[in-house]
Amino acid sequence: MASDPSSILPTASVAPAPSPKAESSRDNGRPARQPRPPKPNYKHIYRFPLPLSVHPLPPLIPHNPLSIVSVILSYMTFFISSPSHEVYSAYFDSNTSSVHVTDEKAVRALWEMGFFGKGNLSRSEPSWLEREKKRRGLLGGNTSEDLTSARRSERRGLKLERARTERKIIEERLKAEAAARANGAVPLDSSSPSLPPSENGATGNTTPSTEKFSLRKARQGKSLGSQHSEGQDQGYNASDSVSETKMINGGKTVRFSPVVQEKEFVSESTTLHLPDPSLNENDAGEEPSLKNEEHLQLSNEEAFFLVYGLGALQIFDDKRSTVIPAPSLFSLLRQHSYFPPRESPTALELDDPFIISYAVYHHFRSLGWIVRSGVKFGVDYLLYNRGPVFSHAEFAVVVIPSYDNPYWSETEERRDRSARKQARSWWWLHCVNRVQAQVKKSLVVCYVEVPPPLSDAQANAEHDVGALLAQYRVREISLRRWVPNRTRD
Amino acid sequence: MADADEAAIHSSSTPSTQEDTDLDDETQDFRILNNLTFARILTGTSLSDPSNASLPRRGEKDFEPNPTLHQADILSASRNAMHNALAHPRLHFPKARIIAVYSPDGPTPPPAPKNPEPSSQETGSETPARGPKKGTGIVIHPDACAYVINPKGQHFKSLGQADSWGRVWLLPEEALYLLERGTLDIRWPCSMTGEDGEGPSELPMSLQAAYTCFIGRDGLTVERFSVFSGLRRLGYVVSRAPGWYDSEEEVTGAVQARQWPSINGLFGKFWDWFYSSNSTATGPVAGLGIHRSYNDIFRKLAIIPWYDPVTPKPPQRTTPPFRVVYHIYKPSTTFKKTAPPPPDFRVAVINAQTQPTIPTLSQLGALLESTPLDPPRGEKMSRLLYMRLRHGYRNVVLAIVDHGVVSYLRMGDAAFGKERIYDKGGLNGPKKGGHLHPKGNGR
Amino acid sequence: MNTTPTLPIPISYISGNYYIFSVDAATYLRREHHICGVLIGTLPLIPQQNVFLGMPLELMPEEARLLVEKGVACIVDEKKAHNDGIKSLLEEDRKRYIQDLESQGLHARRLQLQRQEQSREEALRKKEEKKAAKMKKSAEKQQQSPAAGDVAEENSIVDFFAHNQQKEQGSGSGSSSSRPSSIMVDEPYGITPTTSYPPLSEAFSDKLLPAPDVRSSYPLFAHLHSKGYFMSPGLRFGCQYMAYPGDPLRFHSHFLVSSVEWDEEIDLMDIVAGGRLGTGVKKGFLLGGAERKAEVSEAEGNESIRMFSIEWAGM
Amino acid sequence: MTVSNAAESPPAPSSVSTLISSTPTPATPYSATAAQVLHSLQHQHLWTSLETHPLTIPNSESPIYLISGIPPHRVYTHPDEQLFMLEKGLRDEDIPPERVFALPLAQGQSWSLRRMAAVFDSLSDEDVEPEISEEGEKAQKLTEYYEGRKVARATKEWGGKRMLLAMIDKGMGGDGTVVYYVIQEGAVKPRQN
Repeated sequence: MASDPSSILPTASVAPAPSPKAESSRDNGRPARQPRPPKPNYKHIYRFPLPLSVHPLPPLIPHNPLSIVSVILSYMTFFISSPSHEVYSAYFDSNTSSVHVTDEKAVRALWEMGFFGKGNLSRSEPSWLEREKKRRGLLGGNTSEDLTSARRSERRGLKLERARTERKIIEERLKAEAAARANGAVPLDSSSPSLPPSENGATGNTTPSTEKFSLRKARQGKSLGSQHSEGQDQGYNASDSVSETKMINGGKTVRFSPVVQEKEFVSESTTLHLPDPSLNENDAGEEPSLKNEEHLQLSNEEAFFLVYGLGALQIFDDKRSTVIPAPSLFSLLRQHSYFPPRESPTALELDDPFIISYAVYHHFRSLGWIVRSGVKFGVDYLLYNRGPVFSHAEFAVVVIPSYDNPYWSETEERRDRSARKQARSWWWLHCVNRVQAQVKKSLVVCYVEVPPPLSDAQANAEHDVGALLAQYRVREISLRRWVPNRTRD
Repeated sequence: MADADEAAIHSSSTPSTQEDTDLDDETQDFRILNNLTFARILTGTSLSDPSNASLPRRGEKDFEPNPTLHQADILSASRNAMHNALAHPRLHFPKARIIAVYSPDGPTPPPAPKNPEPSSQETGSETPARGPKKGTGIVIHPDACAYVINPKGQHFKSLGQADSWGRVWLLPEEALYLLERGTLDIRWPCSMTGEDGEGPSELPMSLQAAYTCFIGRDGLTVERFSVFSGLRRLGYVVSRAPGWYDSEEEVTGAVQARQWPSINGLFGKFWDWFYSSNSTATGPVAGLGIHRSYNDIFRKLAIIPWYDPVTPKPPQRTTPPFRVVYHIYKPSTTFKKTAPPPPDFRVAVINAQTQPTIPTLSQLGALLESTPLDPPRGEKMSRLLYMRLRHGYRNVVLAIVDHGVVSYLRMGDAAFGKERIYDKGGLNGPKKGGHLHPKGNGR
Repeated sequence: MNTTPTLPIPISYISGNYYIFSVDAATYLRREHHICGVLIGTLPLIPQQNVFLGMPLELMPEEARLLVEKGVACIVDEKKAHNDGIKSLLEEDRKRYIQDLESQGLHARRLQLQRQEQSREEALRKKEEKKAAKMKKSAEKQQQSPAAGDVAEENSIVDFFAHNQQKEQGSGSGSSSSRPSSIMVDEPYGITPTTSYPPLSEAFSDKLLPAPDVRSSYPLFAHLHSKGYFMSPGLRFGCQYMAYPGDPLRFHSHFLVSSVEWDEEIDLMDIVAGGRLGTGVKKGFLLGGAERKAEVSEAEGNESIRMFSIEWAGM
Repeated sequence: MTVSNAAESPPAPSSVSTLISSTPTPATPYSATAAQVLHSLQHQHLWTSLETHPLTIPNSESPIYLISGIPPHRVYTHPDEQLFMLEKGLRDEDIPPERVFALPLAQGQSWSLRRMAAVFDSLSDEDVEPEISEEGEKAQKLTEYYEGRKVARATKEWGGKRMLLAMIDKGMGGDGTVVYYVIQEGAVKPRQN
């Protein structure tokens, strides 16, 4: 896609090969090369590295008195009418412990200026609405899904053909061998062919378990089974199964509307009604209104960075009524870095996953990296130089807390705790390193030193986020497989 | 787009990076050896480079067993080839036979036939103490446990230590390695077999006996031996590093000229001070004022402390097994036993069974700090950001051994904090370092 | 090669690890018990590479334990066996053994001389052919003629071993009769034997050790092995074991195996990374372990194994 | 310096938030996780007939959920099943998509082998008798296929019980990405394409 990232030295003068808008293919994970769509000018669209505006001073040229005047003038203008500073809005959804941006302008701005967030229904840039329009034939041309699926089935066809050929060869060989045996031509090989292991390794042991809760399990299994078949018909009555599951569990039941293609809403009052997008296409005009199911989801680190680091975002609370101040947001996100979230803000710890991960996120952002989630490759972060539309991520980061400070090994209990928290197995490390090698990324282990508990004075200043973060320290270890065969000269 | 990464997974059915494919990763078909001619083997033309054309690439294996005789035959042939290769005896040419003697009590002077009672302080029969041994006339490593009577050939250029009687003393790993490769004929000493006389008996030591006697001796674990022999086989010179003994206080090989904090470090501290204002307490860290450039913003954002491998600090104590135990020299490096050059690689050996978890930062940090500063240097490095980061400022190789399978990982102290990529050619604003930007700033 | 060694096979315990030194035993365990171990030694044939390795064979404690439980092998304290054995070796046994080695060395020497003779002739013949070919088409000569080292193509090492083994089975005369009289036999080759038995006696009764301690992953290991899988250490590949549907000499592995205990906390990211790694190399990621049932006391052999195969869904 | 807010009024709730808050009972982290995955399956992956099934798992105070639905195309075909289909001249597209179960989990959620086994134990083992709506030759092929499948299901030749594991990326930079893995009981040989 882009030129080899390992050899690019990013410079403003070198225009990177823009990657095709691969987002269009999210459905089956294959970048679709559409028949030459006009290339967006990525360099222009993504020209701002952060969602902040800058106002450079005009160049001061010593031997040109006029330049001094222009510098002074530029100061003056700021005093007279200061440039506006955009602050975008988002809110914190406590049910999912995540920050959502729904305002279209904010979505675009945060994505385009620094690649913040991700469309919750897209692989990266939010594009659900456009895709959905295409899918419904509201926009002209073949959808990329059509193209990809055609190509996909062609490719599969080839692979299947190969599988069939292999199978044929084996069968013919067996026949020939049998014939030869019948003729006594080929003496039987003395070594016995090893038998293929049985496929269902665990079958012997997976007979219905006799655990204590198995009775309930069995009934539930049945209930699932029955829903199973009911679900096949369009008009099944969901309320039946609701009451059934309720009965089984006795506790609270949450039920989401079964969304069938044809707006099959259950009339039960407690069932929520999802707006059916297809009905919202009120008129066949050029711009049919289609409800956007997608929002931009910010990772909690991104959200806090935008609020606390840049001041470019304000985050409303769950009720969407008040803006959460940065220190409270910090505590809130720390509580929510556990699953399920910790109820009380007093239960905060110095190694809350959020502090650790935020320190790393802020660190790399402050150096100019675009930092995004690495979940697809089994790591915590991916580091992009300039951004995902320009090149692959070169570095994949795993974050490990470190309890170097003597405090953490003072008592047996603390020693055990720190040992547990920082323990990672060799096989895990090799596993993630191998995954990165498969996708040509370099693995970086980022250790974060956890400070000892704060002194009283410091604790009083708990809301000083900066003072707290300054207690942590990051250290990156780049890691790669060493192959002695290749370093001999 | 992020999808570019996604696509990489789909296409990863083709071998991706070179680094990811290694012939010795998988069991190879020993039938390949059948194609090597006998003459070639006996003439000693060896497969010094396993990646050369004489060994076919892998990929001829089947996905699963099927009931054909064809498959069974191939497997059977492979097993036979394997058996044959394993059963090949270790032969010693009568005229080029190199004989050594096992010396279970460590270095000893030669028997003096004229004087049947060697003075007791010279025999070295007292409990071997660390440090140079007197009495042998020369400083022989106290762990040496076999001596070669007639040392000749290439190997002794980088192995063993000669004493003043012309014998070459071998450390257990050296002795075992030479025996295993069929180079050395080690004998049980007469003192053990009960034969008359001194020195070598007629009885050769078997491979099994050599493992029994040498593995577990003076810190030589089988994991360490596997690393030693694996690298020797590829032509590396491997020598013990000061961290060999668990008990010993490590002599840091990293004594170096005092390093001044880098300009960047000072500069960074200055900025830290300059910007450590109330703005970091509640944010925004970037400040509320007018931003003159993105670089200004990024500089203000730098509030997370990071480890700078260049600033000097007191050496920490390394903890076994996270200790350099071998110095490694490439085949191309000129190596002199008496004056070894600085090693090309430093290796710590870890048994994944007894140390199942990766090092903590303090373990790894101490290990890295026991190595000398090795910052990215050279034209290519200065040009290529990613290469610099991958190289790092200090580095060490960990050899993790899982039941005989060695896996090497190179760890580098990357110091991302030293590379401000916002300053190196983003899309925005005025920049320094104009050589990177032929067109200058675009205003 | 299809011989069955005397059972139980001694497994050498040396400084915390388990080894097989007898080639016959290694071949037998692989063929009959699907135990592969890991070859860790240098192959004297081709000592300068790591692709093909030689004896000894290091066994995982799991493998050693499995073999002991099956009654196929026993664990021998090799240090003790050697210490005692060498010191108590009788002079006549020693002498007989040395004589034996000498005659083997002599035989090897003869064989080798014979070989050299053959290849000399071969080389001469080839040379003639080459000359002829050269005259015909000088343009192609560089590519056509193989290096002189490749001459005795058919004299593969397998031949050599075959001869060698015949002799080792005791009849030195059979092969010597075919020996061309022109070859002068001088000194015998020296031999470094692979095992110490003989000359040491295989009476191990007072040197036996209990079955090895194994990791908590043993039940899963044993279960997969019992289902016909060949298992090998997997750390280098990012897992605990690799599971092969047949002999790894012939088959690619099917699974990257990771064992967890019944109530051990599983980090879901491990599943993500393992599944991704496996799919990238067309293997499954297999997570499993022994089920712990409260009611049933942990009766030996009655443990049930639960395991799950994981692949990336591609969506 | 003036600060101008792009949206003076609070932002509108997202579709996912609306979905979660409109359930009759207060949402739990587990139900919210399920809702998130359900929403992704419906709108990103275009599954239909989605349902959720509460499930009690060992050592857990609140129930978790399974989701089931019908994907637009087949999610998984066992290698041997594929060969069987090939012999019958059937392709993935020829077989009507069937209900698939998905297990929604959140990164950081406590998980164990015991829980995994419990979830699998709750799944029904029975084969669903499918109705064949096609006619003629294709109906014949499908009948053969379903028969073959019935046999294979009994012997577990084409794998055991299976479901999708859907993990939401949370914590450590988690941006809500849902990653999907096919998870099957037993040692099921990997797909080769």
